[in-house]
Amino acid sequence: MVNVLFFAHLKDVVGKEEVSVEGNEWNVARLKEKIAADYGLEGLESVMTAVNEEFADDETILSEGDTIAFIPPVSGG
Amino acid sequence: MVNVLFFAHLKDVVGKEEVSVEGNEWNVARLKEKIAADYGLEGLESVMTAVNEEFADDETILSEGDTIAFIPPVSGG
Amino acid sequence: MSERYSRQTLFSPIGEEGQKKISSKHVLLIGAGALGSANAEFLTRAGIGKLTIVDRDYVEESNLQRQQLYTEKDVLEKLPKAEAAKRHCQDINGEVEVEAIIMDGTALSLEPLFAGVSLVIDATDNFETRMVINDLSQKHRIPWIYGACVGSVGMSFTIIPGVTPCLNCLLRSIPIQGMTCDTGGIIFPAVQMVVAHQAADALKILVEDYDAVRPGFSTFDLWRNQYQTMKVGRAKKSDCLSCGEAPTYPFLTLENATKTTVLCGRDTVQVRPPAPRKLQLEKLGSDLGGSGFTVKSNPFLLSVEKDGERMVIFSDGRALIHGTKDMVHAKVLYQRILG
Amino acid sequence: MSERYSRQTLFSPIGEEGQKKISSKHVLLIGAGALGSANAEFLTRAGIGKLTIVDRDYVEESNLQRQQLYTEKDVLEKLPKAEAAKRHCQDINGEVEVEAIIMDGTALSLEPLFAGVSLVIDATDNFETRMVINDLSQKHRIPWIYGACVGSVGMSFTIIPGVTPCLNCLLRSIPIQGMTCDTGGIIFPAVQMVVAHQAADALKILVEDYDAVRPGFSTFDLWRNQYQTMKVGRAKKSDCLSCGEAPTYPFLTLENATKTTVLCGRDTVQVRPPAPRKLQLEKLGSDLGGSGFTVKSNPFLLSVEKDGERMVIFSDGRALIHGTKDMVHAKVLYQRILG
Repeated sequence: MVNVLFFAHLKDVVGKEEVSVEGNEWNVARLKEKIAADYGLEGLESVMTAVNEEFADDETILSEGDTIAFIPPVSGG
Repeated sequence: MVNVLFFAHLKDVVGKEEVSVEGNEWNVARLKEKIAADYGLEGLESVMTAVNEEFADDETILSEGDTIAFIPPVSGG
Repeated sequence: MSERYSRQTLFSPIGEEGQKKISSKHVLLIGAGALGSANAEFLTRAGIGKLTIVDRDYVEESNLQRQQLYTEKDVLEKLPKAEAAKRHCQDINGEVEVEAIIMDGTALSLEPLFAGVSLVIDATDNFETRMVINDLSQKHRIPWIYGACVGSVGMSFTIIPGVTPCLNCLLRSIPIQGMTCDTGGIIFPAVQMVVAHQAADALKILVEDYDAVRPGFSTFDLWRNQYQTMKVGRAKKSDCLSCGEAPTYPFLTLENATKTTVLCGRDTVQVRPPAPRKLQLEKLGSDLGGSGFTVKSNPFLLSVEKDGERMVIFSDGRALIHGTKDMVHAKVLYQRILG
Repeated sequence: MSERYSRQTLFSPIGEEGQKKISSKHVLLIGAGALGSANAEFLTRAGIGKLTIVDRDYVEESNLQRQQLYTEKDVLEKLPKAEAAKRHCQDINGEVEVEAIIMDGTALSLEPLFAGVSLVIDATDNFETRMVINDLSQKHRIPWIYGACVGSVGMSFTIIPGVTPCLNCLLRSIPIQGMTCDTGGIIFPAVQMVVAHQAADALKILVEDYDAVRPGFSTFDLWRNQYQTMKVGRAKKSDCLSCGEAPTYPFLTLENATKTTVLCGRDTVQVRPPAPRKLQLEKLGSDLGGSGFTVKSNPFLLSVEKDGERMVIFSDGRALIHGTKDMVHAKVLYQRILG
């Protein structure tokens, strides 16, 4: 299992800040697809991903117990 | 062993942000005494303590692997 | 609501309903220094109904580096900060009622101001006044938001009577001999970061979204790149004298206040802390020496001088402020150095 | 150094030496909205040698809720933001040289301004301009500090050429269809929190304390009480076209810029994004409807209207802005909605 943290408005869409899901040995892209389908999250392809507080890309492989944060970039100023 | 995090100027006095020291089953007061002696830290009695990001007082008992943060309160404004 | 607040009402946790609440509320802001001026600007721009600003000081050149609102003209006119803040706030938003009160905040002088306010924001520069605010907040059941900063460090904590622990639960006693802005310096971003935390929680309280209030004590250091929010649920003490089951509000009594006396026949004010302190004079002397004070010492006292102001500090925390008969000014100088 | 900066020089990582460096440096600030006005105020109070402020917009009533410096008088006079910011900065600190440039920042117009500056601070409201800044920063080896906010959310990241990854490494492409301040609103504390991060890193770079620069990408949400700093060491790509081994600076080419054309014989400007986008018109329509726009739609386009301004948006990202021949104004309206 891995922990997924939802930042900003993603937290509201999912209805909670953190979920624990299957994902060991998956890559980030696969996790994003699964999460998008399960929680009806749109636009995850342009959301930044941190694995254990380090930048990760779609090819990053996850391990048991990892914490994955999805962080949507914003453009206002 | 427990991890000790030094906030603000304590980090400079100790020379690093984090140290790993003996402390399993100690209380916070005993850890403070030991740290004060080892690193020449003064005034630890009025420093706030968080154990695993939760408020702790001098009597709180530590466990193997705990992270203890020492946070000096400031008064400016 | 007017176009003025459109971007704030677009933010869905506020909305038009929230804006109506904000415009009907009264906030008491204690202090108009760095945290105070920035909070005053925020509340004014946000469209608070009424803002009361209390401060005992006037605008000086050394304030301009970190205190919003104030200009060179305020320094030339030596305007009291509360009055200067009020004038600038009214240029920004004429719809807001701003009341400026120029006075030293004590248990006695602050208590009447708690009547009818929705929220108190702390922008003081010392723990003594904060402990008074903490007791008044519990006694009158009004939330308050602690904020403080020195150097690149800052912290904030929101106290809601009956819900969260209070500052007395967390600190137990007034911490001794910390750094102040006059001894450790201060950078503007540390001020802004504290105000960001205070302002966000102020908005939540004003729109009555209590579930969103930050559930912990946040600390950061912007130079050393540290940030932590400490959960505080366990800190609440049922025997706390400020918020426990049998509160006595200890900081509202005269014996817990700093005393000032004009010494008879001399141009000197004596400042005496509530209880004797045990100052480490050697450390204090070297800190102050490093902060631009001229320091002379012997084993019993420190004599420190800066910008023509001279003060003698004894190890029990007592001090003589020379060259003045103004008790408030003497207390300002004392707390700037000793917190 | 004068008394003005005494609390900043007391902060030992700055000191008198650091203050001399600050007063000899030139910062380019791109944007004078919420992040821009607050950064301008900070740099002015800190005693920067020279500050160049670039902005294309003028002060409106809806800005006052979150944009420092500006007053009701600036709104009545419809002052350009860069000019209004300059005037207020000079009331705060007459020692600072402030240059106001009223223009739309593009690859072509911004490049000459990079000559001789020590640091560029991002206070824009769209990713297209940020990607231009990112390429110019790499080409001219000048650090820049990204900052952005919407609602209660904000983020900041400091890019140092040759040391850190660049924004192109992190984002790969311009993110599509995010919330903007005009669709999701914005609260003042989110602005202040971003500026606190930008300002602290700006001071570090100005005093050349590069080791202290925040080593990651910080994100926060002040309403949902979230904070994280993501380490970015692994993000640096050797094949990045902006900062890699064979850079082409793709965002400096005309094909990667948004195009505007006045439609012949009509009071309408067409805005065309660099590459066709795939907008989800239905979602966009409902977001904009929730944000106070009047929305009409069919499967091919959205027609949206607010405050007398009407725009037709096609699913490929193209838009027609009606009622104007001003290409910069049209681009402002477009980017306010589509980022």
